[in-house]
Amino acid sequence: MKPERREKIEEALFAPLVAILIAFVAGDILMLSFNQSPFVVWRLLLEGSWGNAYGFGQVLYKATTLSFTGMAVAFAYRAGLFNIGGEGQLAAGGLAAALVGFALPVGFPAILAILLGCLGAAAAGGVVGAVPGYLRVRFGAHEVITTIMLNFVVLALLNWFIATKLRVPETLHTPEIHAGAIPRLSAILPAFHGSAANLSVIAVIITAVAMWYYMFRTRGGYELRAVGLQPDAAEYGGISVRRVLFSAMTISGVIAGLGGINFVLGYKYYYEDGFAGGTGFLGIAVALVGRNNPFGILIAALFFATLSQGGLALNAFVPKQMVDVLQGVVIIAIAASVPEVQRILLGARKRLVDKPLSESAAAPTQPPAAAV
Amino acid sequence: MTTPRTSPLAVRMHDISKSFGPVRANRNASLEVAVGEIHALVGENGAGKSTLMRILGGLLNADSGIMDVNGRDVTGWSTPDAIAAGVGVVHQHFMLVPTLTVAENLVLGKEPTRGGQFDNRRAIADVKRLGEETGLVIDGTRLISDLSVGEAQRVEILKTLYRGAKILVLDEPTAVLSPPEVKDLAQVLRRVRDGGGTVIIITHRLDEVMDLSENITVMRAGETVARFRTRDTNPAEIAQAMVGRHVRLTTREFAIVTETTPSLQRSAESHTAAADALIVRDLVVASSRKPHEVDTVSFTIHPGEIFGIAGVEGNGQTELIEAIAGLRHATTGYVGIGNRDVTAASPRERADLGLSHIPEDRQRRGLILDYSIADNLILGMQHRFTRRGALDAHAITEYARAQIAAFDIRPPDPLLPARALSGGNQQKVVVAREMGGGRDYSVLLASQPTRGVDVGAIEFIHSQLIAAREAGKAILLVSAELNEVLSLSDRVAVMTGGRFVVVMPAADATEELLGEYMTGARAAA
Amino acid sequence: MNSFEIITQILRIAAPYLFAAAGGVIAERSGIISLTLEGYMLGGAFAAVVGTFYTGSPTIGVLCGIGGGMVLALIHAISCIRYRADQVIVGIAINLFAIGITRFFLKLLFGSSSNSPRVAGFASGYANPLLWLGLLATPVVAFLLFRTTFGLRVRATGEKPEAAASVGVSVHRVQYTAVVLSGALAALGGVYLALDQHQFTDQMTAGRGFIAVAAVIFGRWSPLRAGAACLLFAAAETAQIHLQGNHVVASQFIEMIPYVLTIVALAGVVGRAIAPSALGRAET
Amino acid sequence: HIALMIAGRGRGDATLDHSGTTIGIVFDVGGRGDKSFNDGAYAGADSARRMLGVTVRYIEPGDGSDRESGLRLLAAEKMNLVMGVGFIFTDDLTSLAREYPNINFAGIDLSLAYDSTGKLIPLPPNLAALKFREEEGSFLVGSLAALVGHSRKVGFIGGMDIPLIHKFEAGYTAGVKYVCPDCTVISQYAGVTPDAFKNPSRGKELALSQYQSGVNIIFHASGATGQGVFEAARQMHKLAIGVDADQYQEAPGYILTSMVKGVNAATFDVIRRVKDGSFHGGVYSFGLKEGGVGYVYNEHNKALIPDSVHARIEAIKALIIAGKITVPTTR
Ligand SMILES: Nc1ncnc2c1ncn2[C@@H]1O[C@H](COP(=O)(O)OP(=O)(O)OP(=O)(O)O)[C@@H](O)[C@H]1O
Ligand SMILES: Nc1ncnc2c1ncn2[C@@H]1O[C@H](COP(=O)(O)OP(=O)(O)OP(=O)(O)O)[C@@H](O)[C@H]1O
Ligand SMILES: [Mg+2]
Ligand SMILES: [Mg+2]
Repeated sequence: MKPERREKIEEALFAPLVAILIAFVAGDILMLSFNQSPFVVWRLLLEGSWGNAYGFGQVLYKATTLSFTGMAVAFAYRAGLFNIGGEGQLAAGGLAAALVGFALPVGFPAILAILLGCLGAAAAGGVVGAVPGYLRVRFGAHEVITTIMLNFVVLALLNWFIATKLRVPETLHTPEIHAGAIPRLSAILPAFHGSAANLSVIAVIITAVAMWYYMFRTRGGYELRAVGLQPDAAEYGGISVRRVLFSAMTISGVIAGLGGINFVLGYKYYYEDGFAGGTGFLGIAVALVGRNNPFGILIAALFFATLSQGGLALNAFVPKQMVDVLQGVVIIAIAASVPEVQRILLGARKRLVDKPLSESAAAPTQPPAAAV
Repeated sequence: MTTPRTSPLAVRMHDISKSFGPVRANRNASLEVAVGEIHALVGENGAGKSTLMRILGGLLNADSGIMDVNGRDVTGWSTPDAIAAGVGVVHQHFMLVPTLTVAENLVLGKEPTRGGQFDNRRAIADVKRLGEETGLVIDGTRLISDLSVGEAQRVEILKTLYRGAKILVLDEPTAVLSPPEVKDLAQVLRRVRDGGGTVIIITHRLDEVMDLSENITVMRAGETVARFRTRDTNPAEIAQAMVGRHVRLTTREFAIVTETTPSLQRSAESHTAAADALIVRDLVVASSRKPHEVDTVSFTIHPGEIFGIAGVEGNGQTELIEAIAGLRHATTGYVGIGNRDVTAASPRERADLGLSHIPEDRQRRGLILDYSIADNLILGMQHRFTRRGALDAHAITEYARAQIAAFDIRPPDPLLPARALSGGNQQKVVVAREMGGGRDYSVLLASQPTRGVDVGAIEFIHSQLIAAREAGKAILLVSAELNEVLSLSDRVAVMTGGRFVVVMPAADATEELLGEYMTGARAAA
Repeated sequence: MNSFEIITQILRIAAPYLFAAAGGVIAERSGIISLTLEGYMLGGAFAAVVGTFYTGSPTIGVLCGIGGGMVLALIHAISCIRYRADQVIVGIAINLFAIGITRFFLKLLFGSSSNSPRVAGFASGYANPLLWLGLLATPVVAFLLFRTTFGLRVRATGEKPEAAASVGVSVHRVQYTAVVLSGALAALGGVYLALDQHQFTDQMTAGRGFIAVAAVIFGRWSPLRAGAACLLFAAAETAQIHLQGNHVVASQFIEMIPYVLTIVALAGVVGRAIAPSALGRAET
Repeated sequence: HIALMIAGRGRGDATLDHSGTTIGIVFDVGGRGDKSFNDGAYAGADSARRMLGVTVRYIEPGDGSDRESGLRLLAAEKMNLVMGVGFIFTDDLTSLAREYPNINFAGIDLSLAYDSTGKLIPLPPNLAALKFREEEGSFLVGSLAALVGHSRKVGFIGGMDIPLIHKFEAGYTAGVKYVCPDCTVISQYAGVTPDAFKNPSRGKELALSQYQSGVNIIFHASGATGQGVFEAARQMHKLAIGVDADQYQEAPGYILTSMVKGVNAATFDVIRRVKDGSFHGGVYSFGLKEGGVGYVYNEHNKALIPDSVHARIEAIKALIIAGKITVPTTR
């Protein structure tokens, strides 16, 4: 099915491009309102993000966390579940990773320590994800509410832990880990010196490949997507819908929790209260802009990270508020232009099919979709 | 397409074309319907009947062609235009809001108001008034979700009449009705006609066509290929026009049989000696509405036997089948496959023990519409196409190709999403999966296996069922079509109010007799 | 504090939830997901403060606030209805956009990253007309949904849009109206917060819009039940305020009360929630 | 869009003058306009700009990792002084100071690390920690609240429930008990996430319930949440005590006093030191003695504070400066 694949790619690329164009225009207007030259500002934004290794490293770092929360959202979404609890799961994962790193003795073999840290992060995120999964399956409690509520609960619990149990005085973070630090990218490529980018990016790529493979190539993925698309048919097909829902939510939490390693094991080497702030929500946007496809998510995460990092470089010239606005505009533009562009592409294709066959010149006055 | 005209035309559609992406649903189709007639529109699945009628009703716009209603050019009009001009469409899939009441559905879009508020009392009164006028009596305060299909059908017709429809279009209204309901409907339609209205009816049942209509238009592959005056034609001629090849009709005039169809005659040897394949004892099943939706039902089916259940829909058949399939929890009672107790088993376990199931609602249960044909063909068997956790894509595609060929699923592309298939072909996918070569089953639950499927496909599915019986399968058949139940089954039961009111050999049963049991005119023996 | 004061406090805390939940019910009943309530509230709060600041009249401020919410809602509606964008993505984006745009103009107009200047506003408690409006919001929406033609069409649209369309109801017009109305209502929740505070503060809605979404689902899309959920939530928050500061239980645990309560109630009492069946469905 | 770019070209002023002394400041979340320590730092830097002729560049970071990024950006531009506003910058400043030994760094509220024997771990020689002994100022306003309040109950409302804010609470409570041992202090916090610093509606509800339960004066240390406390004071005709800066203007007539932190003076001072070459790393601690913290007593609130009370507070202040009273830092 070659032509179909090409269409798919066209569609996947064209829509975001249109959206980015829209965002550009919106950005221009904003900048002009601040009496700044859009040209200079855009150039600064690009230079600050992709223009030098440090900036690019920061983009990678930010994209790493966003990819994890994005994939977490997408994983649940494919099963028809909406995980808004990414922030709490990420934070819990981060704390667990820090605790593992803190509990291990100094000099513990690095690879093993990192793996244990990842395991801890994944497990903690999984536990936090499992709770709404269980509540959904056992009591039918709507996961949108329970994940929103659990975010508050988990963040409060973590804050309590940091405030009362394990804290460096006068700060909101744990002591540094003894083992399990993930090497910085700069250890391999010195140009990245100073940036927070670290080898967690490998974990992201592994996770993305694994998720893609699971989702589209395994029986588990087949069953999970079936449940997401048509739970009644899935049940009929001998799939235990409850089991799938529960495990999807749990794995979603695992992925989000794993994201905690980026900050804790890769950047600061301790857990800091509030490090996850806002990433859960942005993860939803990343997942959906990336069309719930792991590789789409990686690209979407890079895009959002670029905006965020580039925005910092602009900070002296336009307020960071502008980047906040821009982010919203871009997401809306992408979300709105994707179906629209699809429709246009479809229409174009249809005309191609029709032309040689029908003599009638009457053009369709209305898209078929407008019927409802 | 030139029949002499006696009365003015209510509808004239000329050279209508309509495509959905690459699918050309209508190609230069034309239709002429005179005022005051009942006009039948027939054709195989996917012939483009529904599409043509949706264009007439303003739900779709034609890509090209012109359309007159009562002599006025209405090409490209919208639903409100159509309603205002007195065209009412009863769609194949009901256009009723299940969470609203009958009265609310009736008046939606043209609501009576009092002092700016919605006047519900008047809406209820309108239901009553219209009911008295037409004989379509129904309580306006009931929720649509509580209605039987026949009742919902009535509401649909009332809706069009409430809007003053003079031209009534019905898309397969009888597909889901029981014989008494069909009779009622026919009466209503005749009354509409006698009152000066015009009726266009789509149906796959040629006996109804013969019985009801004055004129017939036949569609094939998007085109209108023939037009008959009913009294000048016969079912064989119609069927031939529909499928475009020579066909032979069975004596019961309900199915078209080609030369290849295996005989409907039962094979001589009986299976009484064999042990029961499906055993159901004292089964009680609750639904969201009733605790005893299935009320203490017991029966057994032998290998090589078709056990048919007739009855007006909504009398517990759905719940019974779902409980046997493991999709619904049985309150009490016993379900056994062979000598295995499966009362508490999961659907997967039952499937592994040899249970196959053609569900009544293919779009909700039977298919994952966004999955490809191939992926749908392994639903429920996915664990058999798994190697070390991964799906064996090669094996799946090979298997799908074989099934597509064996069951003549069109278009024969295993990667096409099921959503893109016509209803008949969707049903074939389900049948292929449940009865096809990859399935090793001993018991088949076949629920409305031919609903909304065209004559060719009906014939095919029936032959599959008979072949399965010959191969020693035990089959539980539930169908709203009495003649289907009668002609295929060895024994029939009539189910009303969650109970079997009678079980008898099919040879002793007639439609009339079963009808009497179904309507309660005759009580349990 | 006596019980009267406690009830007053519950109502004060509930008012913004009630507005937002009322808006949420009506939008969701028309089939459009309301994850945007937070953004509408924030936009409404800001617009109200701006309007009041430049005119000196809180009444005009209220109107501006409603307008602000409606503009955001219109963006949401156009994206989801005209362009059939994913309602959840756009919802999240509207929230981000609302945070950004309010910050942006806060900086542009008032030169601050966190607060506006003090503006005129309403007296607090029962002297605040918005409190009364808030208490009326869910009953009014209940009336609208169940006693008017528009409400009937909204319910039909959210449940089965093709059925509504087949009888000539303009599904899109119904949805536009419902969403814009929900923007106005939710904005009033933000307006209440801002004018009660006489000031806009960056992100001052502090997640209240999401609580309102929870209340809508909790109330199973019935305006009155959603209203009850808001009151329950406000009561839990009040309890939390009064339990705080005793240093016996760590404040973090007291902080959790409303959230844990919701989860427990959802799991134990309310059970399965059944959404309008066309909710969030991208129409084709 | 292209047209816009061309039209806009050259009109921008996105270039910087790098001659003279350059100062870079990265703000904490909340940013400029918080009427608190960010504004204090801004005010100090701004007067340095005007009076000392230095060039200042500001960055308001978006999220956590942007703090380090912002500092690094400024360090890479070879600023003469790079400042972080808020304790949250501690680790970033410390590691960057090590990495850029030729650039001066300063951190407001920088937290200090101690080794296991309780000895201060020394800071890098190019890093200055500008510390404030908020508990001392809080002690004074606590005593003032107890003396003026005509009630056995006084209130405290904190933002996020964290040790930094506990310092305010501890000093305040000690100040209350010092002059009125059987007075009770009702202490409440607005939450456990950073949102708690910008939730004025919550602040107002907390304050209203405190006032209704008999509290007459509330001291807040809660950022923008405090705006709600002031609003409640206006509404109940009670008094509130501001924090960080003189917050009289936020609710004239309802602000008894403010516990001020000399962030602006400290910022100005450290910039001056960089300019005239007297900068050195280490801890700069600002308390009552150094005039780094204090309470407001001026023509606005004179009427609210009887002379005898003023005299008593001044006496307590002298005792603290003299070391006769030790003010606790933890509750
Ligand atoms: N909305 C649509 N999008 C794409 N294809 C469509 C759509 N509606 C109909 N089709 C296709 O158009 C063709 C004609 O469909 P139509 O529903 O008119 O057939 P029909 O004669 O009503 O068949 P049936 O007897 O099964 O009801 C079919 O191939 C169908 O798949
Ligand atoms: N978006 C779509 N893309 C492709 N095909 C579609 C689409 N929507 C509907 N169809 C097909 O168009 C056909 C027409 O729909 P319709 O409601 O008439 O069902 P049908 O084919 O008549 O089914 P049945 O007779 O079994 O009820 C359906 O078979 C369906 O498969
Ligand atoms: Mg059809
Ligand atoms: Mg059909």
